[in-house]
This record gives sequence, structure tokens and C-alpha cells, in this order.
Amino acid sequence: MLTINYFASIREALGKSQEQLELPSGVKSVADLIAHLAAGSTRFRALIENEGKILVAVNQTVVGRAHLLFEHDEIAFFPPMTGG
Amino acid sequence: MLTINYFASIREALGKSQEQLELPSGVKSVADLIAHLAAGSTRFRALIENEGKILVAVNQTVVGRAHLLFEHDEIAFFPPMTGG
Amino acid sequence: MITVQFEDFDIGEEYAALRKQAGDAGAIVTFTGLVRELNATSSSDKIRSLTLEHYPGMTERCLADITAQANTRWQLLSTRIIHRVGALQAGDQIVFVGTASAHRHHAFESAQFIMDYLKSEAPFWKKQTSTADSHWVESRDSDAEAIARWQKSK
Amino acid sequence: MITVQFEDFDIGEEYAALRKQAGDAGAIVTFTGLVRELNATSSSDKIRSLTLEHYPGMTERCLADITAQANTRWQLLSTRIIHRVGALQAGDQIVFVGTASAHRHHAFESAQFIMDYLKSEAPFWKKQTSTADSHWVESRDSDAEAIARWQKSK
Repeated sequence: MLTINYFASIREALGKSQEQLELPSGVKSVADLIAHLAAGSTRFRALIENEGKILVAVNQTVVGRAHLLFEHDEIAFFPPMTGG
Repeated sequence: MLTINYFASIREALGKSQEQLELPSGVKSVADLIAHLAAGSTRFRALIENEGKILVAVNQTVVGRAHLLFEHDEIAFFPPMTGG
Repeated sequence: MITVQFEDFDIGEEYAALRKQAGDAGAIVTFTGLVRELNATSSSDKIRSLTLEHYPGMTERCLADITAQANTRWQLLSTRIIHRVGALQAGDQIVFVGTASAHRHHAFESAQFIMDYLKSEAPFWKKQTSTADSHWVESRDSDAEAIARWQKSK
Repeated sequence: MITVQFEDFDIGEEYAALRKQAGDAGAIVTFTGLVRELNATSSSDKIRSLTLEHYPGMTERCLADITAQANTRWQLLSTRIIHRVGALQAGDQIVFVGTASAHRHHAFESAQFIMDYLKSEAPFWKKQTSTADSHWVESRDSDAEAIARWQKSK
């Protein structure tokens, strides 16, 4: 099971803050997961196509699109940080 | 009349914090005043010869030895600053 | 110590705690970030409120990592980070960074380093409601440049 | 505002005054210098007390000049300098510098600039009484180097 968190503008655009799903067969990397989610959701596809930079964290560390995914990973999608 | 102030280690070495004197004839610059004071005081001469850096302020601004002196100037001798 | 909280904080108390914890400190630097009323991008657009969101868990981890990096670069006796989340008004305190060291340059530079990294790397997001509209604040290039400066001087 | 005083000061109060005076500040930086117990030149020589002397008139003038220079280099909304004179004990507060600005780098850099110049150019002198002896503190090359850095980046 993967846990996927959405934050800030991404959370608002998708209308959800978290979802859980079985690691889909064929999904090896973050890029694969993005393609999988975009195939299943018009909103997610629009987000990926139209938004500027979207960051991905796996297990609370920001990673690149080639990062490999494993069962029980905690994934998060969010825009660049604007704290402080 | 010149007012001369001494601070910190200079004040302690001379045993006085202030003196006033008529601008001596022949004293045009800070260097002249130093020579004049050294001629009149063993302690002042020892200070100038033995101490490291001594700063001079005229009218509350640090100046070089060539700075010219005028009647009513406020002069000060002190070691490098160590505040903060 | 690192805290992410809804509540406001008191600079006098935080300073006193740093001073006590640091022992023989010669220098204590504090930075406080506040919600500005005027929008940086427009002088007429007045900010009414901000809502701050964070990623619980990752945020604390990230701030702990930034603090650890600061401790390897400078000799620090104590550090403190507080970041508020939730709804804030113009003039409110958002963030506090405090550093204590034997040496003033260590205290100054580490506080600036922590703030620069916090801005670019800690998962916080601001939504701004102003006279004009309500929108998520965009990240600024100047924040990424501030980080680049530290990487060069490593 | 610039004050040279015998009395101690309260960081919470000074911060509150800066915040109030600055109006729409986004960043407030405070620096506090304290009397260290351990002598910088020897780890066994413990400082018991310091006596701080200044040049009344020139000191205030010099601090006002440093503040004016800081205001030409950075966009500042408010600044505060307090320096104590007289007898101080290990652990006591000596000096406070506070700056408020719309931008955090302006607040950080101006506070550091003011401290660097204060150390090298403001007429204050420290006499230190330690377990070993009593002597006037000597100025350090590192303080002159700190100034040189600002002159280069002018």
C-alpha cells in the first residue's frame, strides 16, 4: 500500500489531501506513478500539464522523477515551499 | 585653550583623565603636540615610545598625526577600541 | 529545539531560554519574521490574512536537518526554531530563529543560514488573502539564490 | 535610537519597541553581546568582571554615524543600539543591536554591519579582571578584518 499526500494548491486542485493505493503493477518510479495517476484522473492530468513546478517527496525527502518506489512508501506532491 | 582627554590604559599610565593648555607656539599639528607633551612629561614620553598603537581624536573624530590643530580644539588620546 | 505551532510566541521568553541553555555564550542573535501588510508585488494590494499549511513530520525533520547542518558549519551553543501555522493577520509573528555562540559571526551567519534554508526547503506553504484576491504565494527566485550563496561558501 | 547606559536592558521590551516603531516590518533581527566567563586567549583563565569605559559625546556621535551609514546601505524601518558602561560580571549583557526592515537580508546584514563597526570604531574600552590578573583588553585583528569585508562589498 502506498500513501499519497497532497498539499497546498495541489490539495485544493484535487479536492483531497490523502489517498492510499496498492502499488500498481508496472509502476517502478515516481515518473511511472505520475503517469498512472494522470491516466486515472482528469484533474491530476490537468495539474501536471498546466502547473509550473511540482515537487515530489518520498518518505519525507524531496526526490527526482527517476526515484524508485516500494511497497509502504509515503509519497507527497506539493508546490515549491513558501514558508518563513 | 586646548582640552586634552586621556582614556583607558593611557589615562591610567598618565594618572590623569583631562588637562587644558594654551596652544603652544610652534605646535601646528598633532605630531607637534605629541612632541611637545613628550618633552614635558617622562610618563607621556614612555607611553609614546613603548605602547603599541595610540589613536588621536580631534573634536571627536579620529585623525592622523599630520592633522592641524586650532585654538579650542578638543583632543583625545586612547588605545584601539575594544567595545561590543 | 524546533516547534511548529498555531500559538504566538514571546521573543523575551525565547531569548531568556536561549541565554540559559547556551551557558557561556558571547553572542545571541534572534530573527523574527512578521506578516507584512503591503504585498511585495504591489503597493496598493493590502494583505488581510495569511494561512500557513505544513507537512507534519517532514517539516520537523527538515528543520532538524537544517539545524544539524548549521551545527557542522558553526560553533553553536544553542539554537531555536519556531514556525507558526494556521491563520495569521497582517503584523503577526510567523517565524523565530535564535542562535547562541561564543562568537558573534557564528551566531549571525548560522541564523541567516537557517532562515535561508527554511524558506527554500522546509515544507510550508502560504495562502494569502488580500484586498485583491486569495491565492497561494509563489516561491521566489531570490530564495533559491540565497541558498546558492551558502553552497558556494561551503 | 542610541543609548549608552550603566543599567541592564530587556530584550523583550527592546524587540517590542522596534516592532512598534517599524510599522510594516517583515523582519526584525536582534543581536545581544554578553560577557563570556572563559577568556578567549586561555581556557583556564576565568573572567570575574569587566569595566567598560567610553568617551562621552564621541561615542554617541560615532554610533549615530554608523547607524546613518547602515541606513544608506540598507532599507531600514528602525534601528536600536544600547551599549553598557561601568562594571559588569560574567554572563551580563553588554551590547544590544536591533534592526527592522521589510526584507530579512537587510535586517541581518545591517545588524552585523553595525556590530562590526561598533567594535572597531566606537570609543569603548574594556578592562578585564580575571583569576589571573587585571588588564586592558587588546584589540583584535579579526575586528579590523570584519570591517575590511564591508568596505570591499560597498
